[in-house]
Amino acid sequence: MSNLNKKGYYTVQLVRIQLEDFSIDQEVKNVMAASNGIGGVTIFLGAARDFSKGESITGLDFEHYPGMAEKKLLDIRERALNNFNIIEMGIVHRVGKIDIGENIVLIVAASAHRNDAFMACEWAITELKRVTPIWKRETTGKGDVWVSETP
Amino acid sequence: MSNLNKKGYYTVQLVRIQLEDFSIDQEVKNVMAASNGIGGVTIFLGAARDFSKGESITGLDFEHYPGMAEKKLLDIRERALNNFNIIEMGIVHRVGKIDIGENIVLIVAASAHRNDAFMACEWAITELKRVTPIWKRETTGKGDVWVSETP
Amino acid sequence: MVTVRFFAMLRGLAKAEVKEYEIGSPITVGELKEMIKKDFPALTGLIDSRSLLVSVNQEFANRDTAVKDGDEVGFLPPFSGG
Amino acid sequence: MVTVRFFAMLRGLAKAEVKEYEIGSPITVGELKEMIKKDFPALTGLIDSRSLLVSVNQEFANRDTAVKDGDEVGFLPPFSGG
Repeated sequence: MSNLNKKGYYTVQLVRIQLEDFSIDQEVKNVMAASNGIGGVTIFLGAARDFSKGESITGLDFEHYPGMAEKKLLDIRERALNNFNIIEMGIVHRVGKIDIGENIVLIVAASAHRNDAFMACEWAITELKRVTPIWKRETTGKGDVWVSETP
Repeated sequence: MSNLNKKGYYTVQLVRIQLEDFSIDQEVKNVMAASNGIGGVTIFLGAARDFSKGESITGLDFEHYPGMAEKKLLDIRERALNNFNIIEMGIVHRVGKIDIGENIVLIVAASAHRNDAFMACEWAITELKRVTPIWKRETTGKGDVWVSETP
Repeated sequence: MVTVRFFAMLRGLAKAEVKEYEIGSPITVGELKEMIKKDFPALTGLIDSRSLLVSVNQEFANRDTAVKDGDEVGFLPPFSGG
Repeated sequence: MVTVRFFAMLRGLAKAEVKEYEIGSPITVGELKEMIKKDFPALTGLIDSRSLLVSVNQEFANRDTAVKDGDEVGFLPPFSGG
């Protein structure tokens, strides 16, 4: 997967929605390729846990609005680069069926110093939950239920 | 590498100082083995950047106080588990020669919800820099110099 | 033609993923909502809820946003990604 | 015997990694510092600096901490890990 960046080079696509699992090491490597000046990388990994609001969960299934969801994630990266002192950011969100313990979402924020990376990473995952048209269905003892609110 | 945890089971050693590089995916997997209730994992990766205080750097060399440094890292994990609402924490710090762009240190903080993981991770890396007897020597145009202060 | 897309629980309640409307002149999102409530009474509660978001051509819209021929309108229940 | 260990830039300036002292009765960290300044004049500035930390048996110590036979004392310049 590649895209044309501002400088006109084909690069690995740092922002994606995909069915397959991802490797954190690989995503961090892709982000760090941006600069040798990166000293601090803050990463958030969202994983499928086995309970939600006291209810036991045996699996998850994610749906997204194709096109719009990708656009919102690209927009989060752009705004993070503009508003925080970071060098690069990667965002990967999985969709489809996800088992307990599996990876769901990854945010990688890279900067010269760690404070900026922490701030940008925390902002990005909060913003992702707020503006990205992605929906989660949980498999519980009562069947499959759409999660209508993010805690 | 294994150690005896509180419950008496042999487990992977989550806190280590080592010469070799580490895999973020593997360290996250080791931490997540603690519980299926982990939903948010915040990770800090410190990497070797090519400048420091305006000076160009071509390599790093880390030294530690064997025994005391490991004890301080184990103590940071204990205090993080006691003072933040997290489920598990892993800390790995490399020593010896490290090239530009390579991994230096990794903190993995896992919790049910992301806020706790962010707070514990940021606290742990700050505390690590404050209390762990590890020293960095930078290779610059002027030769090899010990870094006497953390920025 | 305006293409309305239903997502997640809305799709389940509507028993449809897409609904197309022929419109002569532009209408507002608010007017489109009324048309949909008539065609899909099961959606009434959610469509009237403050937590429902609407997109026009994949950008967030409000009640007064114009919808014209060729537009794609998304009915988006509360997000739960991340 | 008390084993004093020098680290990082202190080791370079002392041109030694370890120095052993025979002591009869317990002394304080402050007294040990004076002994070391006499034996390693190059360390004087760093040893008098507020940023130097001292450990006794791998725990942080202060000027008044007792040092007795068999103890290991670390002279620790400012840390730069992480």
